[in-house]
Amino acid sequence: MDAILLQVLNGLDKGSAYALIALGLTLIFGTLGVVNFAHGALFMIGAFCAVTFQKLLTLSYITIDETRTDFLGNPLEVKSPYVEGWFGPETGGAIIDWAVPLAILFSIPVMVAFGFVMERGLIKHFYKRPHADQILVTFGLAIVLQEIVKYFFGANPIPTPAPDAFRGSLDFGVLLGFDPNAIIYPYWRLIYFLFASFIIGAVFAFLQFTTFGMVVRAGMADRETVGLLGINIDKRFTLMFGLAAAVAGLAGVMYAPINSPNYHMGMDFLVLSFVVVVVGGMGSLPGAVAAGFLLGILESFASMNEIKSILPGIDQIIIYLVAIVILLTRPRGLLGRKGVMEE
Amino acid sequence: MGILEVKGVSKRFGGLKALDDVNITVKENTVHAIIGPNGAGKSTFLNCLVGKLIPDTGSVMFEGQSLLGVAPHKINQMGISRVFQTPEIFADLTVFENVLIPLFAKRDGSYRMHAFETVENEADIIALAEQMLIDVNMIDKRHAHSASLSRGDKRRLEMAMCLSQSPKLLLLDEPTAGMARADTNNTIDLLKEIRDKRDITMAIIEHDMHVVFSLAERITVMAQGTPLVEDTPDNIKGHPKVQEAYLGGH
Amino acid sequence: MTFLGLNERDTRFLLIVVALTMFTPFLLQPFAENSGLAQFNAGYPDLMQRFAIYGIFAIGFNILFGLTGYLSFGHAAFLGVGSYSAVWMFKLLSMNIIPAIILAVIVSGLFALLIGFISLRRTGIYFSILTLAFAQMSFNLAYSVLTPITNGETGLQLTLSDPRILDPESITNSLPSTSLFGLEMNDSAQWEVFGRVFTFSVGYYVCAVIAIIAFYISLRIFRSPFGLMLRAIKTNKTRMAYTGLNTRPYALAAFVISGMYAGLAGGLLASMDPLAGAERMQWTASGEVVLMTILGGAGTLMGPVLGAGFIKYFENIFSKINDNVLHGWFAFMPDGLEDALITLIHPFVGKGWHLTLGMLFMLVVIFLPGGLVELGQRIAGLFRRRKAEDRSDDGSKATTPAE
Amino acid sequence: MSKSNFTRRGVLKTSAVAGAGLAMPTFFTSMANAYTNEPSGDTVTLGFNVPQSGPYADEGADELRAYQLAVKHLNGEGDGGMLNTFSSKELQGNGILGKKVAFVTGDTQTKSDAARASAKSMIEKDGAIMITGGSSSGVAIAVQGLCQEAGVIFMAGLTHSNDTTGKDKKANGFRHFFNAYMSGAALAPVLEKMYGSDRKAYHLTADYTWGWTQEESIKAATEALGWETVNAVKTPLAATDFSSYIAPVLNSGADVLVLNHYGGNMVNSLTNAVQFGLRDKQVNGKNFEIVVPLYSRLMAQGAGENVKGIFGSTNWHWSLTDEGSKTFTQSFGKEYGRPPSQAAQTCYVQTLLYADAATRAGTFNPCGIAEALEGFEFDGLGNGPTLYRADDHQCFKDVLVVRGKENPESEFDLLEVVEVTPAAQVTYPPDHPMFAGGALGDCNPGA
Repeated sequence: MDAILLQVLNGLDKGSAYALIALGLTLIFGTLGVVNFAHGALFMIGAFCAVTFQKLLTLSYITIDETRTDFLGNPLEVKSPYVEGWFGPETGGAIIDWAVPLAILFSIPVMVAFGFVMERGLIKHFYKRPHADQILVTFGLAIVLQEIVKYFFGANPIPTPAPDAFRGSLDFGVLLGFDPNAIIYPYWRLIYFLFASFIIGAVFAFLQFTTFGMVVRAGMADRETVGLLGINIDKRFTLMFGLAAAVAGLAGVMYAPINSPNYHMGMDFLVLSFVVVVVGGMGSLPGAVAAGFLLGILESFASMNEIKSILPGIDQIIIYLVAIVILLTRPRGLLGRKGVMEE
Repeated sequence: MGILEVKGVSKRFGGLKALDDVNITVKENTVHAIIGPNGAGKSTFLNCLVGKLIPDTGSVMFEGQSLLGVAPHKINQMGISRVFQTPEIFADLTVFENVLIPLFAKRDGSYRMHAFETVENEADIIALAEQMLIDVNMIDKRHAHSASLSRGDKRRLEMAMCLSQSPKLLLLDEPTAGMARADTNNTIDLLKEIRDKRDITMAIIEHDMHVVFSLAERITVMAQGTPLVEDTPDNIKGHPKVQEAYLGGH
Repeated sequence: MTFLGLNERDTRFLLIVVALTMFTPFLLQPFAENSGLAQFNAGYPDLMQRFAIYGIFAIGFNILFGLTGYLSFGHAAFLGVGSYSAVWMFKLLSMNIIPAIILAVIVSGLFALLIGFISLRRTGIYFSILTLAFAQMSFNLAYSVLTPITNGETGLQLTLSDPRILDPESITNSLPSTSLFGLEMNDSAQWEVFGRVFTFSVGYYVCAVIAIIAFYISLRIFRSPFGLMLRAIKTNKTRMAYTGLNTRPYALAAFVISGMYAGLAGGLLASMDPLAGAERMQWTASGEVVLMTILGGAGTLMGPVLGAGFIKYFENIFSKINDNVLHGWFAFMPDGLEDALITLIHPFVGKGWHLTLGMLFMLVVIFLPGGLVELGQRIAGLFRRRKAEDRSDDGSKATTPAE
Repeated sequence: MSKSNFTRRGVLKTSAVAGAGLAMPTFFTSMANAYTNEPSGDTVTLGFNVPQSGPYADEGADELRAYQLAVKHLNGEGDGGMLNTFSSKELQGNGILGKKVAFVTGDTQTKSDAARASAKSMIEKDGAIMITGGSSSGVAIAVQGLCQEAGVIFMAGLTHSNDTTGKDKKANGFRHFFNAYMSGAALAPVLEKMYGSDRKAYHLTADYTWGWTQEESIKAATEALGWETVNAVKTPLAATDFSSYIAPVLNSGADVLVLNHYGGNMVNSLTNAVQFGLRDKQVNGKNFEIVVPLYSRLMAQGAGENVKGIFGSTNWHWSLTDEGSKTFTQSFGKEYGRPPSQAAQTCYVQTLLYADAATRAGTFNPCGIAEALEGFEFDGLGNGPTLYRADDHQCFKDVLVVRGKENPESEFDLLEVVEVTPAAQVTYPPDHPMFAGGALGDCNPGA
């Protein structure tokens, strides 16, 4: 029982990452109809916003410590961050410690601007091109972005720890009356889950209750008619792209402490996020979110020893297996709209 | 005994009664039009004919065989061709290729897939396709990319594609919808020619009275999901129920 | 002039392809050995073989994607299955490549039949994801739990203890090489002339002949009524159904044919270099053939081959240009300029070859919507226009698509 | 029939014998060389095949730095590096056998297919006579197989799987790097000393051949101490988030977690494990501990703070104080401004060993070189006295047990050497069951 509960928790957490990435992707892919292979790269750039911000905060000046030597036998160069110099070691240290949460504020404008530029400069010209062309151009873009990041940050993962306050884990089991250590859960992952839920809720509310959301939803259904009403749908689609980029970026920023960001993390998530969106059903936001959580939880279950001992290797394929079963039993995924990307 | 017999067909969508006990018989070698105002249930009715929707009750028989739930390609193989509201043609291909496809598909009538064997009577098929284009007066456009055709030409092409398979029944769904007057008249002329020259049954779902009265031999007027009257065009013209349905319905 | 059931234009086209393929060892070796540009020569056996093999792969993929419009994102699985079958034949039966290639084609065909039968129940993106899912499952399993069959991470290789029942004399203390009735695949001859060394490899010519046959079959399919039906599926499935045709057997046939092409490519890869690695089945490999086809021009005959060559060229040639090579090129310049130029070029070559490739993807799709084939057409068009200007009597308008 | 497997460019041979099977016109020249890519000019070309894209690109870049440095030293440029400390004094800084050393580079992409393609192009196009490099066992074994078929020497880079010199060993392939068995043999005594002999271990293992051999080795070594293995769970290679594998560990009764992961897998699994607070927990009345049997500095860098106090083993570390290591670190550090990684050291040493063997053999013929390397004993290259064993082409030398440093002084100062396990303690008989099943075969000169 506790083992199952534990994996549900794990699944919710994995699922919130999947759902968040898929949410951004489905805004672009399921609704604007652009097959965006650069979405994983947006996620990666989000994570590197956290890295960059951390680097900015730890920009250091160098003092020479004559008493110690470096690997070449020269006097050791000691780096101390400017931030600590300005605010004193205590406050400065705390600011650096909180780099990742602070990076959220930094990343939103960066990602939205990035989304705007990407849509205006590139994607706009591809709305009416065949999907094949969209794949090629966005894949090319993804490679370029990835290589740029590699050029500046290297291929090695870069640690971006969560603030000290959120290290360690919460013993859920004790709260629920199980043995200590039966169900533990890291604080940062709880925060990730809550954060993801909040973002998902905010995006839904935004699209549901604002005029902007109404127009965009109408535009998704019938672009021409909305255009005839004298509403500038293009501008709103640009905003929408910015929104999607911001969602992907936020997913990335918050993910940075869970796994150290590296330049190809986007590609690792790319295929998975497409599977999630399609299993959720094309053009359905709730579908994408539901599929994200469903696949996350099933993946966690599949990694349980009890299940692996019966079906070896099931955790390797569970996501794809579930995708196949769902797509065969429900032609348009969980909640897909008819006629979207079926040609 | 008609070629197409629809008996007691009803269809509900949630609380809405789309079709209510529809009985229509289309006789062989006639042009039978089904008219009615918007929302009369014409489209639902058509979808029931082609297997796209399965009615809650009732039966649809073509030459004694049920059409309910039968896949479109099977319905076509039984001898029913369909002309769509917006012409459904192979837009990426040339006009000539468009006509070749149905002919290749049918060949000796078996509709078998041929992946590797050569088509035996290929020359015959090509000749037939050319004749078909001559019949619809499009032979000079045979190499044109069919996406570039005018709406009227697309309709002609679609008609040629349907007729090339010599169907027993031709279903037409608002064949002149969205057309300019000249194209509409052209299309009416073409349909008249087909009616007069070929042994063919046509069922036309239509909104435009002008088209219906110049073509049809029998007319069924539908309103609110049920047939009001069925009669010859002359009798329909002055029928009070029809007036009421068309004028009062809006 | 007609030939093998092709009309005049196609015959000419086929002959051009045959000529290009046969003279590849010359065409890819344009630079003299001692010139700095020799780095760009691609006329060595392994890369020429790869051009031919990935050309076959892309031609086959194009039969599915270019004609029917079904975008499979899992075609690498068939390539991988073909490779594994071929290597197993080398291990168990004989080093002759014929049985290996035959088994590769059959097994991948059956595999494609199974996956196609299930995946073709859906269209559009749903189809793509189904094929992707099957391929990823194959890859993940091949890398881990199927290791007894696939040798996992390392890849399936020949060992000294393999039985090879048909050629017992090959059991010695060193590994035999693959052959075609005694003609060894890694045999080659060289011809040195004008400072250039041209290499004629047995393996390449075997691949080339098979590639030409594969190309010819694809040409026939494109021109046949069957090919017409496939194109009809792509443009309008509704009309197709109301023409009395069930689209699924057609799509399935195309799927299986292209799966067999992939298996053939996989079998050939293993025949040229008897190793089958699981990475051949990963989604990136499936994505690569998609990119090759789109980059070259989907739906055209020659495009996918061009795309395949383009990507493989960058992977194998650009990745090898290191700073040392750059210094060699620009040594004649003044030091400051040399260093500046190298700093500028450095990110795009060597370990940065991905960056160049990514940028070229974008440039091609932005400026050449029809892919590389369109570039060829434009160049050809330019020449024709010149010619037409030179000879005013040449009134024929060139509308021949450079398929 | 004269055969030319893997030909090379730039060879001017007129004494051609046309292959009977090919019936070639006489103007075609065929190889009449004694071995593949016999150097004919005044240079000899080495092929450096390292990952330049993909997750190990940084490690590959460091390998490449080491190779370039080695080439410099061999050609008599720079400070000569470990040529000065090497026990064999054959190398004079005038290239190899009087030929200047040139090199070509390629990208393995850490895929066996791509690595083989890249190596083939070096052999066929550039006339490389030796291939070296790589950052994973899959690639090493694949390329080693290719070099065997092609008739060139393969000097493995970073490869830790037992199979490289076990069931997949080849006569033309040589490994300087240590292996999983040695990690186990070196770690076990230290683990016993630190954590006692009454421990319950839980393994998480990357689900591919290297992971399996390491799990097997560590299990065997720790069980011999009296440790109990509670569970060993395989994790998918593609996994990025290990939470669902780590969460059940605490409740399993285990008090040690062994992470048989490398590269990105290791960075993520260790980060996840620390996130779950495993190291703050008490199980069975003992502190919960984590062990990472194969360490590299780059991985430690990726995992950041999380490596502090965690034990593992490594092939070499720049903080070693023997003459060879000091000289190499100085030489590398002056050139590139950073200390070398263990992969860099292995690659540098492999290049020197190859050059030295060729010099001693007096030929570039792979069979001559192989003979010179087999059973070769040397010192002064950073790992103490070392033996290149003839039976399996594995180097036997000291293995380092390291621990993540608590207070690093710089970004490179992440590991501290806890113990240098002498070679004798990690030596195993050539027919050890973990290495059984393969045969070296005959050396192949290719012609």
